[in-house]
Amino acid sequence: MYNITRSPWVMHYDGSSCNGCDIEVLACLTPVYDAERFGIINTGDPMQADILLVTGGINTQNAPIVKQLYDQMSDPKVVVAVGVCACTGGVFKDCYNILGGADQVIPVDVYVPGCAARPQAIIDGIVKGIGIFQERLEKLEKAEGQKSEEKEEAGKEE
Amino acid sequence: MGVMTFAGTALKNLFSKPVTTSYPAEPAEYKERTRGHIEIDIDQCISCGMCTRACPCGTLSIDKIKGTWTINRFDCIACGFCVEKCPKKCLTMVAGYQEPGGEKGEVTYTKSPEVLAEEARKREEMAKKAAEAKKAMEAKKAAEAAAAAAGEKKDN
Amino acid sequence: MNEMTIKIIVAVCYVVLAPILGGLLDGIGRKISARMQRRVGPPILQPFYDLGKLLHKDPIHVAPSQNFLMMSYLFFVILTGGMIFLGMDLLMSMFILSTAVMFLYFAATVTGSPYSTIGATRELLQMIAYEPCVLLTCVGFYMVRGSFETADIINGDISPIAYLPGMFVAFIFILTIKMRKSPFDISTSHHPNQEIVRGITAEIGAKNFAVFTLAEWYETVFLMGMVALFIVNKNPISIPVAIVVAFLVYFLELLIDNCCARMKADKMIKLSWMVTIIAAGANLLALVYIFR
Amino acid sequence: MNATEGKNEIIKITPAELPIKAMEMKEKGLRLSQACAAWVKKEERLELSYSFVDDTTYDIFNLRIELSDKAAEGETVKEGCGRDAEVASISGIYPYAAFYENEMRELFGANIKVIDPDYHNKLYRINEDTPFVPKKEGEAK
Amino acid sequence: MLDFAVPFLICFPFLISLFLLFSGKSKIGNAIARIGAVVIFFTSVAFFVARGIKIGFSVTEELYVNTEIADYVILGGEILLALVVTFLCFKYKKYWISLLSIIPTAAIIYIEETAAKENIAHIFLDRLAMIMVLLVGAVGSLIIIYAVGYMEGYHNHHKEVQDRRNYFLALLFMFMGAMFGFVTCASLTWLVFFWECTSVCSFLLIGYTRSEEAINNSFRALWMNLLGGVALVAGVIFFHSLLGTFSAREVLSTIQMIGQYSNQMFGVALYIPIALIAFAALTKSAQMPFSTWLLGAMVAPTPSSTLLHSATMVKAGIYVLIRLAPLMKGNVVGMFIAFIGAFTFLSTSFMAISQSDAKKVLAMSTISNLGLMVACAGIGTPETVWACVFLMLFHAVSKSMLFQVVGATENSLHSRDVEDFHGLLYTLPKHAMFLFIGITGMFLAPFGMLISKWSALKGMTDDRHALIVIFIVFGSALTSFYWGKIMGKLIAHPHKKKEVKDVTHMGEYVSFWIHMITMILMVVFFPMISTFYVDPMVANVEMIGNTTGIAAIPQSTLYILVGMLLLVFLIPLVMYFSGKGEESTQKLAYMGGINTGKNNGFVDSFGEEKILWMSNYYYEKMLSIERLMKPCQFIATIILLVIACILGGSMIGGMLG
Amino acid sequence: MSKRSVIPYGPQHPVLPEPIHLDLVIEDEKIVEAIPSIGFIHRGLESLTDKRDFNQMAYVAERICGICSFGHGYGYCETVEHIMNVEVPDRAKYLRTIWFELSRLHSHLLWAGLMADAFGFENLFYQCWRVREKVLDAIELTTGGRVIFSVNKVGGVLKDITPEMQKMILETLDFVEAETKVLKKTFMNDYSVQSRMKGVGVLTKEQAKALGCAGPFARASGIATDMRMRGYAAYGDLDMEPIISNDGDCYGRCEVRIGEIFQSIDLIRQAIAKIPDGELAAVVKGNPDGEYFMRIEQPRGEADYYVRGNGTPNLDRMRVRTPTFANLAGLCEVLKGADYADIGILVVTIDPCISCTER
Ligand code: SF4
Ligand code: SF4
Ligand code: SF4
Ligand code: SF4
Ligand code: SF4
Ligand code: SF4
Ligand code: SF4
Ligand code: SF4
Repeated sequence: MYNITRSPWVMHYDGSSCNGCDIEVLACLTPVYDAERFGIINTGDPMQADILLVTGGINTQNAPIVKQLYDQMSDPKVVVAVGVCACTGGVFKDCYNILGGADQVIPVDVYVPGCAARPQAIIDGIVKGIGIFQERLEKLEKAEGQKSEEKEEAGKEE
Repeated sequence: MGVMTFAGTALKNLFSKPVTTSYPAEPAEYKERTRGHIEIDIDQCISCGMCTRACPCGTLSIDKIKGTWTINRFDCIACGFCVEKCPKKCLTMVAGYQEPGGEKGEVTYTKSPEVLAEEARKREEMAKKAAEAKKAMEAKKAAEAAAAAAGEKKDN
Repeated sequence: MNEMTIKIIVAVCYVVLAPILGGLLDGIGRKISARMQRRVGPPILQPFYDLGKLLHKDPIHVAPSQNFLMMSYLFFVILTGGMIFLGMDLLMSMFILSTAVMFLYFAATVTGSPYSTIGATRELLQMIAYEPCVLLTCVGFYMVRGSFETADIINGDISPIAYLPGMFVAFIFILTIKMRKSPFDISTSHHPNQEIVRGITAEIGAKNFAVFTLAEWYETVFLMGMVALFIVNKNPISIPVAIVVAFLVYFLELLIDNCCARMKADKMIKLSWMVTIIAAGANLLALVYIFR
Repeated sequence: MNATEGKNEIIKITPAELPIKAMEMKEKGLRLSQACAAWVKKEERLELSYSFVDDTTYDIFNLRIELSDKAAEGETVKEGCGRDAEVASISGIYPYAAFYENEMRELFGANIKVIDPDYHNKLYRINEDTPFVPKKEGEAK
Repeated sequence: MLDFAVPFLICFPFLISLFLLFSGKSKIGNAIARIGAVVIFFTSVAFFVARGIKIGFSVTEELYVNTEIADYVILGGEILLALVVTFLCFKYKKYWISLLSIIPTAAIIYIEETAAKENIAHIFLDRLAMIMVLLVGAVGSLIIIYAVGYMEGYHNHHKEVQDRRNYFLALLFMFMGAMFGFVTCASLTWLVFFWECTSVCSFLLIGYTRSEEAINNSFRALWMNLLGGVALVAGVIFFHSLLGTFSAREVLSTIQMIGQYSNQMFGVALYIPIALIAFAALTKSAQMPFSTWLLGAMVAPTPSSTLLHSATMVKAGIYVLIRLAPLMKGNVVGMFIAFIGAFTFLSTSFMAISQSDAKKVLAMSTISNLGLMVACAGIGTPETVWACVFLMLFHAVSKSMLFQVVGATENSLHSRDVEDFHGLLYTLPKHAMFLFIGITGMFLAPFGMLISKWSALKGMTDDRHALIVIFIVFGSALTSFYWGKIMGKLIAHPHKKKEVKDVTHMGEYVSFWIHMITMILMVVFFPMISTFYVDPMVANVEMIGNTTGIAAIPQSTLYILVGMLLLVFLIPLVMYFSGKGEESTQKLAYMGGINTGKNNGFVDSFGEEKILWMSNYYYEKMLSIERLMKPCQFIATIILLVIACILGGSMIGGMLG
Repeated sequence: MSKRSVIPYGPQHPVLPEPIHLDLVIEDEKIVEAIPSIGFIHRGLESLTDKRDFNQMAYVAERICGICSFGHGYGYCETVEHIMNVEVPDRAKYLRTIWFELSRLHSHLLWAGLMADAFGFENLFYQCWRVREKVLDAIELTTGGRVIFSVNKVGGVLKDITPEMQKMILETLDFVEAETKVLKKTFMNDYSVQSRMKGVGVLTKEQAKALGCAGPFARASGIATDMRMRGYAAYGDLDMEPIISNDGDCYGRCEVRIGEIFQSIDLIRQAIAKIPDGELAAVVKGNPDGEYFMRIEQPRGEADYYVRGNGTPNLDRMRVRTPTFANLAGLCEVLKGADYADIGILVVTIDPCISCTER
């Protein structure tokens, strides 16, 4: 099985966070934490992203956006919810315009708690996510292998 | 105005040591005051509920009877208000953040059996006392009633 | 061994080795950049990890024709480099390179999506900026050696750079555009935060992006080949010298990348045309009227 | 050194007076620093406040419009000061007031007319109507 | 048989044209025009092939030495043209223009009548003439076939224009006749006649709609072309006075004389008629500063612009310049002509960027490509002339196709704005394909324009024309931009799915297909065409006198080039078919997460759906024709004045010294 | 047809630190029209007053924005203190000032980095953020949080800055000052940087006035307004002058903010030198009843706070008007006629705080 864990490209979407977590996500990339050591690249484009980092909770306006961005990513993909807002809604969960954490609209694989989540925590979260990323790939390839086998068999029968 | 004014700095940087910390190979260092997560010395807790009421997120819950104190760490903003409010000072803010995880479960702390037993005993005692008091009260009432009835009878 | 077999061997070597070299250059570049930014940076093999991952992801597209357009793009970039390393016609290979770029352009515009279309248009603007210089460079080589064929160009007595210093300067300048480095990475960016998202590659993901990356590696190698062409002459010592110069140029590009803000398209065209006219044009005029 | 605390006044006006007062403020060269609404629970009153500030003296004057269907004891509701009274937009006088006004209308249901640009209650695009103000009938306590 | 082909080709179109003129509004005009066009098509092709087989391409023939009657007809024609022009000029109160017609006509008649009769050939066939015959015949007749269908649609949409389509077709035929005459005649007096004839025909075609704009533009075209005519006549008279002959052959052989007498008065004087005739060619080929007439010609219905741009009118100028090329090689006249050509190439490429009207883009690109050809011819070395010939061939075919397709698209789409071509691949797929291939032919591999450009650059470098090289490289970068952005438009995902009814006739499609196949065949057989036809033509006796023929481009190079280029054609196809079975998941286009699920709409700031609209870049404020044309014309005029001064000065100097 | 493109910009867009959306109409690469849309981060946190008491609201208030979190917490607390007539101890006032300026320092460095990123100068971005990390260390040392301070409460502050910590802060300041001087050279003098900032997004003094701009955005257009001059917290005891520039373009705004970095360093030094001993917080009794309008100078400009209490722990209204809200109109103005390539720069140039704008 090919090892794809060394190149996780992340895309960050700011749901309705207070910025605290956003800047900590950015801080991960800066010289002191340098996430690129692990091959992490911050890309703005869902087409090229492997890991979706969501900060902040989900509200009525951004729910379809988060969903769309997630759908645009190519499989296998992983979602990491950063900060308690993205996990549960955090302090804001009782606000009228907050539906809850990111898991309200997309399946979340890793929750990173903290308000704001510390850069180390975010790196840990991504690293956890990478493991899932690899599992996903294996599952995907297995499924594909089966499919092509079926096809071959179907071809033989004909 | 200059062209490539940054070249000197960039070249200097190239030959100086990177400032990158080697986390996670080396564990992170935390400052003394760092607000990481809440720890509880559960046996000190008197289940008064001050913390649950103080928490701006509604993260905490207690169960007086079972002697539990529950926190959802994926909901806690580590503000420290509960720590400030706890009358017994049994809550502390500790450095080091909560590990990320795939599930956002709650953590429940239960008081040790001795303490529980002690509390239960106290409660029982209290209950007994209350019951006794009640009994006494009832007895008194009954006595009064009886007296009254007697009085009435007398009156009649 | 006859000439044909040598050629075939060279061709195979080029096709196999160029991406390895290109990927390594990319990896080293990223490392050096990181160090210039006081970071540790990714492992040197990182570009290969990225490529592997991209190839293993589920292929995606926005418009189905993107897939074959991207493959064609890759093929033509390989062809361009191949022609140069096989000693064929320099000018024609540059024309084919433009054709290759057009395929990339089509792959981006066919989606009709906003950012990739803007990026694609900017790619054309970049072409306006660098093409005169590239063509003039070819003409310069021709003037010096009397042939467009790279096989003849490397067979001179004196390195072409002796005659073409201006062209060399101009070529280095537009190299920044070709290699998509700051300050002229306007059609797409290796750094994420850009106003057109990923520009021409905005709708290109997974396998197609791997194809794009590969094409870029080939392109890097063949651009470095062009740089080397300025140095190489009959004397075999010139070959290591050329390689060193190519590395120095690559390093210079990295340094420029790390010391400049991204400029706007109009500024890019103005500057690169100015440099082309002043450096390359003057060089050409000098060749014509002084060294006749 | 310089503690220019400045004046901090609240001036009560009726909706009809608003444009004139706003003009006065503009003529005095004041800047509209904010406009906001508040729902006063006890009195069931909607209050609109427009704050005008002086950037050299750091004074602040707050124009206050009170809108309520419930009159104080012994009084009737003033003409044009009902809960749904129309309030003219001052976006013609202070163009940047439009954002505040759109917000007040969307979140508090203030009946502000002719805002330019008008986001038609879709500035924040929330699901609830006027979340800050209890619905008319129902649990308006 | 073969002997009569040329007179037939010249006279037959004139006859058809006369017939059409007198057939009024009757419907048989269409049929006659179609038949006539088919006849011309096959005659010209058959003539070309048959002559090649029977006599061999390399033979140069001089025919019709005694042509007294024909001479009188021509004379009559010349007077007739002058009368027509004068009449129209007076009708539209442009009196002074008539002078440009009357004076040269009078002058040439006077000289002709007073000069001693000489026995010279009047028709003259060589490789160049033959290939021109083929080009005019084949492309021209296809245009006419196309025109018959087109005018039908045109008049259905444009009720405001009076329907005089038979008159229109008549003019087209007349034009063709004149072109045949022009490329085959060997007598300079005939040349003058046919020249004036094309000028007047184009003038009448441009004025077809009789709208005010059309009339103004037509008169602009007229005076510019007549000015060229004046220069031509002056040049002819000058030659006659120097050499005492009207024979084009004689004139061409003065090449040696220039060499012999280069230091003498006579040698210097020879430059002057060359310059005058080259100047005439510049006007015909719409070079700066005379480019505006060709732009103005756009007001006419598409077939006429097609005819003007692709195969005929403007190519007449190039034809003359190719003939003159050996005389211009390496001297000051050639230098300046080449310079003007290169300058035109660059400046009009700039202007083409700002255009969104498809026909205007085509027009600007025509002028700019002509500039390249002029530059090549002006330099006059074998390589550049070779390039010039190929540029001309490829340009004629691709441009003719492009014009026709744009016209057909306009009829279906009711717009010819490039912005409306967005996603044409999805609304009118066939048109989009033809346009795409046509544009590819203009600047991309594998088509010949690219190889020609290659050769042109090589030739220019060989001859050390540094400035011109610089102009060309900049211009060619711009060319890629304006074509590229149109191609992008064609294939882009559409903004809105709209239903468009394709009203294109069978006949039009036939014409498109023939063009396309011709283009592809020309690429495939490029090396052969080059070796067997163009190389000898460039290098051998016919043109340059007795210089020994060397192939302009080495054969092996050519084969490699064409092989490479064909790959460009094949690879995408291979990729396309090999990639078909592959599984790939379709995703929505990226719009910051708010597209409405259809790739062409997004949620706007007010929460509504908004349609995405992508437009090309035009840089109108910077590069519009209005802004750039005047200064460019000014510069070009200065260049012309400079050369006039140099020649005049050296002339005077020669006379004094 | 139209030679103008109509395209969406954002809400997800790598140049934008936060989601906003612009409907753009562009011609070539010139912006003809830009209509902003907000609300992607609207949470409605002001409505939490119904569910949280006024003490808890202090923690909610600082999460209005994770960057000027301190300012928001402070602004809210001071407004409530005004209503309740609480006299805050002097030491608390000084501590608040120090933290406020530390937060401005980190915010401005962050902005400088984002600006560098917006004009595509990656290395400069990294260097700004590297320096900023030092400031964050100082903040974490004293408050325990990197971006969310949680040291304010109604009545005063929760934590003290010990003399050792003061020393550490002073060391940090020396480091920041030295490094910023180096960065300033590139920001202010580099050709490529200047070509992106000079003359871009010009807002004249009159325009800035007419559009009600605030903060550095207004100061860069020559309006000398700085709420710190009102003398809240300990600012009344410290020496400062508003920093202004008359360019009115991106360059001017950059100049102002970089100037303010040095100004903050100076203010912290003054405060540390003058800090008195004393209590950290006053005792607060009862519930707020009344209303007050209060204005402070956030890193991004003037922020307005309005609190209305009704005698219960739950407030009637807590309202924040943030600087970005005031600057939106100015942003729309500078976007018109700008180059498409400059959008990122222009958006960042107002130092937007969408999170606090939408709350
Ligand atoms: S978790 Fe805390 S810091 Fe992060 S976004 Fe939510 S409130 Fe802000
Ligand atoms: S606050 Fe005091 S009185 Fe109230 S429940 Fe807790 S311990 Fe008992
Ligand atoms: S730290 Fe704050 S959020 Fe966490 S439990 Fe305590 S009061 Fe609640
Ligand atoms: S406030 Fe302290 S004692 Fe009371 S329940 Fe909470 S932890 Fe236990
Ligand atoms: S397609 Fe039809 S309508 Fe159009 S020109 Fe031809 S015949 Fe006319
Ligand atoms: S679209 Fe073209 S053909 Fe149709 S009416 Fe307009 S101009 Fe005439
Ligand atoms: S004003 Fe802006 S920066 Fe300041 S706290 Fe609010 S959101 Fe943050
Ligand atoms: S502008 Fe406000 S929300 Fe945006 S990053 Fe800055 S502080 Fe955060």
